[in-house]
Amino acid sequence: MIINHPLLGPRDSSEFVYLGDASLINRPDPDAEDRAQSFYEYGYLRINPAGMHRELWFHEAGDRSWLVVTRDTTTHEITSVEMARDVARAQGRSK
Amino acid sequence: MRYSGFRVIKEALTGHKGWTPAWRDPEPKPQYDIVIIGGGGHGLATAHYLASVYAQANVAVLEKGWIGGGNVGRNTTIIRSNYLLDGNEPFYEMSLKLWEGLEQDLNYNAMISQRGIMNLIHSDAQRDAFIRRGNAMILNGADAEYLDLPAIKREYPFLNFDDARFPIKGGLAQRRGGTVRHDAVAWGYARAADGRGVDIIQNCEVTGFRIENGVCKGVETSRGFIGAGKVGCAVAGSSGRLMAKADMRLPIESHVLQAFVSEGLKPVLPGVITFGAGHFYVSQSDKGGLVFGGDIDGYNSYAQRGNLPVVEDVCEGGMAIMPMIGRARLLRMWGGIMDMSMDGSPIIDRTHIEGLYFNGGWCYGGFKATPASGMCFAHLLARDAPHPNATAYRFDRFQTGHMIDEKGMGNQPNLH
Amino acid sequence: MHDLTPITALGGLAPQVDTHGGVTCTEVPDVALASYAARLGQEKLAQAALKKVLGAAVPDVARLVEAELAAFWMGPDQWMIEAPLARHETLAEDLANAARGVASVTEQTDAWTRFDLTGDRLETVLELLCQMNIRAMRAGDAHRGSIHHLGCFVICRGAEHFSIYGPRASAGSLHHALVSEMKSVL
Amino acid sequence: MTQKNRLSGGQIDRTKPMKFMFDGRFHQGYQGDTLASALLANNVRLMGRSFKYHRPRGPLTAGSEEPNALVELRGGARQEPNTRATTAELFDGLVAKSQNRWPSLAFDAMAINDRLSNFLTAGFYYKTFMWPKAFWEKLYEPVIRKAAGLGSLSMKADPDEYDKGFRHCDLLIIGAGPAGLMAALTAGRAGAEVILADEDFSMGGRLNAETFSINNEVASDWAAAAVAELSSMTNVRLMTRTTVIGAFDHGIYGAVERVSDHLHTPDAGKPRQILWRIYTNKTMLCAGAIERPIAFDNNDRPGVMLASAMRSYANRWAVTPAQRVAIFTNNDDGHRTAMDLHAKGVKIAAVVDTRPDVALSDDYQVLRGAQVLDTKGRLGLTFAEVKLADGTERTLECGALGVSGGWNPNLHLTCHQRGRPTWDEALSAFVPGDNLPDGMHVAGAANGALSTHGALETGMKVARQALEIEGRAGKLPQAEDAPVKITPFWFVEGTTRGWLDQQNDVTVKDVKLSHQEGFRSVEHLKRYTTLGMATDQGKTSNMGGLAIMAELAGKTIEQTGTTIFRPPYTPVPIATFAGRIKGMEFHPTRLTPSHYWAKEQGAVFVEVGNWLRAQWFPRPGETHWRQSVDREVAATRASVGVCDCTTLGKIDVQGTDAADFLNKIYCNAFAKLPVGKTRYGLMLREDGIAMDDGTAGRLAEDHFVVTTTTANAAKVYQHMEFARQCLFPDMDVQLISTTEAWAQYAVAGPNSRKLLRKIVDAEFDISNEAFPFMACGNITVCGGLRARLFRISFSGELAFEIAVPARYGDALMRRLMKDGEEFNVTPYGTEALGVMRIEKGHAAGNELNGTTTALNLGMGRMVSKKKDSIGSVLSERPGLNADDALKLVGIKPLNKSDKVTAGGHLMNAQGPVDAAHDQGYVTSAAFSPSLDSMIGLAFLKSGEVRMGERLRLVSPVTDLTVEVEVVSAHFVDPEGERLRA
Repeated sequence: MIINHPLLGPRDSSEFVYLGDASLINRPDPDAEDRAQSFYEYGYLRINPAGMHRELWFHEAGDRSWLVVTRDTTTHEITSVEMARDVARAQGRSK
Repeated sequence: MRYSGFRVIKEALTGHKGWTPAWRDPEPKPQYDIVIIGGGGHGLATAHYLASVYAQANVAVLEKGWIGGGNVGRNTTIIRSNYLLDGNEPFYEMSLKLWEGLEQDLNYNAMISQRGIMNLIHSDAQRDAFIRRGNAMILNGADAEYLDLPAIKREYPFLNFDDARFPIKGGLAQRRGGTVRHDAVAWGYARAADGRGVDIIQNCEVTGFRIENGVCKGVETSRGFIGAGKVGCAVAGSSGRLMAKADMRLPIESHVLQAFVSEGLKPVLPGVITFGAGHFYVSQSDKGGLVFGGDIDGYNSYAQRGNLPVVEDVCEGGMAIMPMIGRARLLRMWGGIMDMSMDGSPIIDRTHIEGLYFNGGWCYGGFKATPASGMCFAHLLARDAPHPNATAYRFDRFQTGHMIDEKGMGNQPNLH
Repeated sequence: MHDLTPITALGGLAPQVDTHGGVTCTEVPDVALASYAARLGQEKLAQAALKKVLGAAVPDVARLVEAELAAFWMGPDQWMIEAPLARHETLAEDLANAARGVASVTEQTDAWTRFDLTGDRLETVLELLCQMNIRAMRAGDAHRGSIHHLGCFVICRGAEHFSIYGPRASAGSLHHALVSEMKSVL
Repeated sequence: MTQKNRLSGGQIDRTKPMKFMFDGRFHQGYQGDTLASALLANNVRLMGRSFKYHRPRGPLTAGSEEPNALVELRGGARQEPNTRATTAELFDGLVAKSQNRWPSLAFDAMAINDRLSNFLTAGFYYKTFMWPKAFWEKLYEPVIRKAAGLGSLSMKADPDEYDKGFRHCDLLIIGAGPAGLMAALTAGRAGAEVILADEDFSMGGRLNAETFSINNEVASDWAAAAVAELSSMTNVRLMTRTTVIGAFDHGIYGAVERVSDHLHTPDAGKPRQILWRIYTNKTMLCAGAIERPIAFDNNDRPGVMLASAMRSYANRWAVTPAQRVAIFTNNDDGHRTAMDLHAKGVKIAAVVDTRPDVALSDDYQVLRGAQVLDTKGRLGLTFAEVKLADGTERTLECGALGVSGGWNPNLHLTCHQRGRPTWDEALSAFVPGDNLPDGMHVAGAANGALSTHGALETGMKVARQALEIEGRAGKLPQAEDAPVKITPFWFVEGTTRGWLDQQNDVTVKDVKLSHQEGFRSVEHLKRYTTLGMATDQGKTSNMGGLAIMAELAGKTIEQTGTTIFRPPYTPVPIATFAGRIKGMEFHPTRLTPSHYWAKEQGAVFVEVGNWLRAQWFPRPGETHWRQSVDREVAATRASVGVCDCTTLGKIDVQGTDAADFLNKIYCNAFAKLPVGKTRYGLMLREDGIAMDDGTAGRLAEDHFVVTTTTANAAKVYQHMEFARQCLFPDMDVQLISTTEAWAQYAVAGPNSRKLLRKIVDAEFDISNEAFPFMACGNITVCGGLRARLFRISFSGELAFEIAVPARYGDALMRRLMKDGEEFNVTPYGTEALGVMRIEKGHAAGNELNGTTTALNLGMGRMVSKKKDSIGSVLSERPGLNADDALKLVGIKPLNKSDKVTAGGHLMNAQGPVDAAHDQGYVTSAAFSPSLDSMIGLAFLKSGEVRMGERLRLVSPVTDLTVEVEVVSAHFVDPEGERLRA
């Protein structure tokens, strides 16, 4: 596969390491009352869609950026690639 | 119709007029006691054991396409019970014992060939881990044998002992491991179940569940509604897709696992061999093809096809450990959808919806588990209680912290 | 002045040179390296400080700039600085002083081994080594990729001059890969 | 050496005769021949045996779709089983032998199967061989295996080299026939980066096998001229002998270039083959079409071949398979073969055409509305039985029969991403569907344009479309434009043993039987009969099977559907996919800075990840590794030892939030660690399981150096980047690995400070007061070399770790050894390191096995409840905190001489020995010179409250049972006085 890196352009996916669903960015609040449940769901439950999937790839053999790739799991077509750090900030993550 | 050598001769002499279809092609009835979704190995095995062991005759198996078209028809045909953890080992050993009697049970030759499986060891830490595993196998009543280097050289003289980047230090063998003609497993179970009255309904896609105040009443299908007292789902790689119709999120990701076969060759390999320092395992089919594979591609996929990097990775492993296969030609590559669970072990359990049962998350273990999975799922469906050998395969184990993590990779499915 | 004698990444006292079919592969140990990463929120200041030290504009994504010092892009807001080996004792310190807290500097001199390929048929050699589009690379392009499973920087200094930085501990494997592919196609 | 069947003309070089051997007999051919054409020239039709019935076989085709003429090419370690004689280029000294026969090709004992074929129908083996149970492995299977298979491997390591390469282009053109050449000219002239690949050694495709003309010149000359123009373009790369094997995601194509297969052996250093990964924006599939046979009884005899193949042999290789030939066709193309061979003086027995209304010929007789019923000839065709339109039968004498059932567009690659072809009624063939791989276009015969004009026209048109080329199109060369005239005809009525899959011996009868038994989906048909599963993957056989299945099911062929074509297009040597990544190059090798020095010392090395580390340093007189290791341990504990620990991962963590960041990464607290101090840290995965451990030293307020275990360095770095970029994106933290930048040595033992005092420059005070346990800092050594010093200990002794730039590591080690002589300084390897850490009860890889928690490791209290850290929440799950949770303990055999095995399980002193009564397992074991006994670390249920208890250590797989006592994991200096000295 080819991942169109936002900074570097098209790169072979073999340069990347796959982690999984981009929901892994949304680490729950560790102080919340329901943290046991929310961390269980965060850690273990997946939508696992047959279709568009937002997922995390690490450019290990490249610039060491984490990317959020939107890819169709039935065709492997990739429709968007974002810097994970920007996505995380946009979703309100900070420190 | 009973199969036998005499039957083959008789038919040959009478123009093969007498052979009848291996299974009927019935119209779905409006209501069954138990409906099983998925005409793969596990679904068909479940139906067979429901009918033959648990006296459930009013059973249907619904298959979206043609039976045996999923992972049971596209795997690398290996059977073994060389597992480490108590949650797994008794289950897989039960499976191996069922394999050993399967052909007589089904009156179908699935070419079960117990020519052994050998896990090669390349480091001291690996040796410690494999000895622990071998002990766990024996303590669970399975067979295991530790081989030192001279023994490996005797049995596998063609391995790379001269310029191996990761020298072979020994191996853990399970002599009762081996291979099976995978398609025959689906056909054999289908034929046997059909013979006991199970309806096997092909080209019947489940489009939804009919759930009324928390109780599953049946399934909507491409051939209309089919009512059921209980619905069992055994759709492996399609688990996520199917259970979403019941609004369930699973501790499972679907990944693509590629497998490969070479051109036919005169006998080369004594059994199954797995390379401990790379991603490569191989056996030779009765037809002579080297059947081999490695790791999953590593990304979520329902496409049933993979890409070059993993093909190369697998062949690199093969050349590293047995360079004599270099001039054998890879004939065909294909992909299956692996239902990779969060700890690498399966789930056979009730769901929170009454009357809806789930069997999945098999990762790489699906084919070898087929008989035990069928038996345990049949037990759960018939008795509403887990089979003694499958008590650990619960949905809630991730919540309670009772993971069954053979590889110690944690909640990252593509590492299991 | 200390009295310890260094060895090259290939284990020699002098750099190794291999020539085959008009292409020369030269081990280049006499480079000092330090990484320079902008502190969060200080990106502009960090670039300004680096610009001063370089005596040129900071290199863009996947680019190399050669001025008083040389620098190539490593990742977002991160660069590798090349200097003559004589400066290796103080390069990181000097850069840190220049940055005054707007950048994090890390000594990298011996984290890497460098091989320079020179000659007129480098494309035919390099296309057997790395996935990147060698044909499209122009002077000043600096890409990170893998060569025979080794993470490397491939830097084009001119049509007939490429530099390859690989992990120092694997210098032998990298060298073997380069030379055997030279022999394979030339 | 006669070449009885050699004709005039052709594209062979008669000035370059070549001698070759087949089954022990010498023959002669010419440069430009294939093995098959050369054998036919020498009147050899019998080249192989079929898979199941061992029927005699000759070539069916003249290309890579060949199912029959498979041989073992070359000998010794280079033996290549199942090589297609139809594509193997002839070279002087070529040696080939037939395969899958015994004792000889002409007399094959296994041909008995053919006599028994009525018993060995499709799937017969599923119905028998079940009794008695034990007989399968012992009797039936070995016999079946021996009979099965085709060629054999040499069982020797492949001596050749292989390469991998990567190329990028705007347009990849697959196939250099008329369509491909025209497309390449169009795109090349427009300046695009073009790669034109063809599996043949000479470009031109069918143009090299036909007699018609283009622009009034011979077609093959036009092709040669086109190739000449293309090779003059710098933006066009021509790749001959290159098969595009697969269409993968996003415009990545696999291609195999056979660099040296046409040579006796590859030149020194040169590869046999190259696996190319081609990255392209657009692709044009111009792979042509493949002719299909017609099934009739005994249509598999040597001499029966595709009419197009017969024509190729005659026109390109100037060879006829026999002096007298016949043709069986259902379309006009079959007549071309008759005309061409007649023109070359070959006697045409007759053209048998199933169509009643075709034109007659003055040159040879045409039997209209006729069919071939059967053939004769034991090892080669002698007669063909023909049924005429009026129902009468006639026998034709012929040594070869050309069969033409029409053409199938070669759409293999259009299906690699699960695209499905669609049915074209006019051609009565499948053509590419609309769901092609992204960026792929199809032109020429592959897309159903079966005339030369159609190929040239679509080649140009599609190239212009694909690349969006503006402006006027160039002039199209003049060429024949014969319409396709075909009446579908798949098999002769009443046929039983009419072969569909000639390699796997699948006949019409087998298809009928599988239908009768309910195997009616095409996939079931394929799997039950093995139709299309041979080495040609059904390129010539699938359509016939589908047609019969359709008829039986009363469906159209389109409704019946097709099986999926999967990569590779033709089989590829496994070695080609591996390239140079094999043997010692399987993984890169990482050498430590002291490697060359250690080698001089005669160290024994061990692979740790990709590193090579010194395992121990044998001394003269030491005959067993234990002697060396025991000595190294004793010497270190008694005085001072040095160990290269460079391999431990080192990550530089800087930034104003570096401390807070480490607080998240480690389960224990780091925020308050003072500058100049080091602390042990335990890292959890988010699931609460221990991931890695190491130390973090604080060099400045905003600067830490984190160490990881050797094995997990890359994984930890990735994990930290994930936390930095995805979880805490606003933390000011910068990370970079410095593992290889520093040569780092552990200097351990009571005299370690004394030794270092001689190395570390005087201005640095390393006394216990100034540089206490867990201190760290920047220093200089040997007169000004920058270095780092950490006072940490893995051995439990007074110890330091000293780091200098890697290039000085070798010199520093030599200096330590020299300056240490007075203390009898001893280098120690990973074994002694392991012994000492076990004696000290330090957890390592065997304990951090991915399933253990801080609690299991006895560090439960380290998991700070005061702060959030990765893994802290899920580590609280009940299953991970059971009352009888496994705890790390030490074990000692009651009998000092007893062995302790890592991997052994612990059982109570009494009671049954089985899984149900498992108490835990031993993770690490070693002989402890300090205790003069083997010792072990183990995870034991409720271990912390079972000190002093006696247990049984059992290891049935290594046949061991010993009595052990549970003790503290800290065997040596439990109070830690030594390391604080």
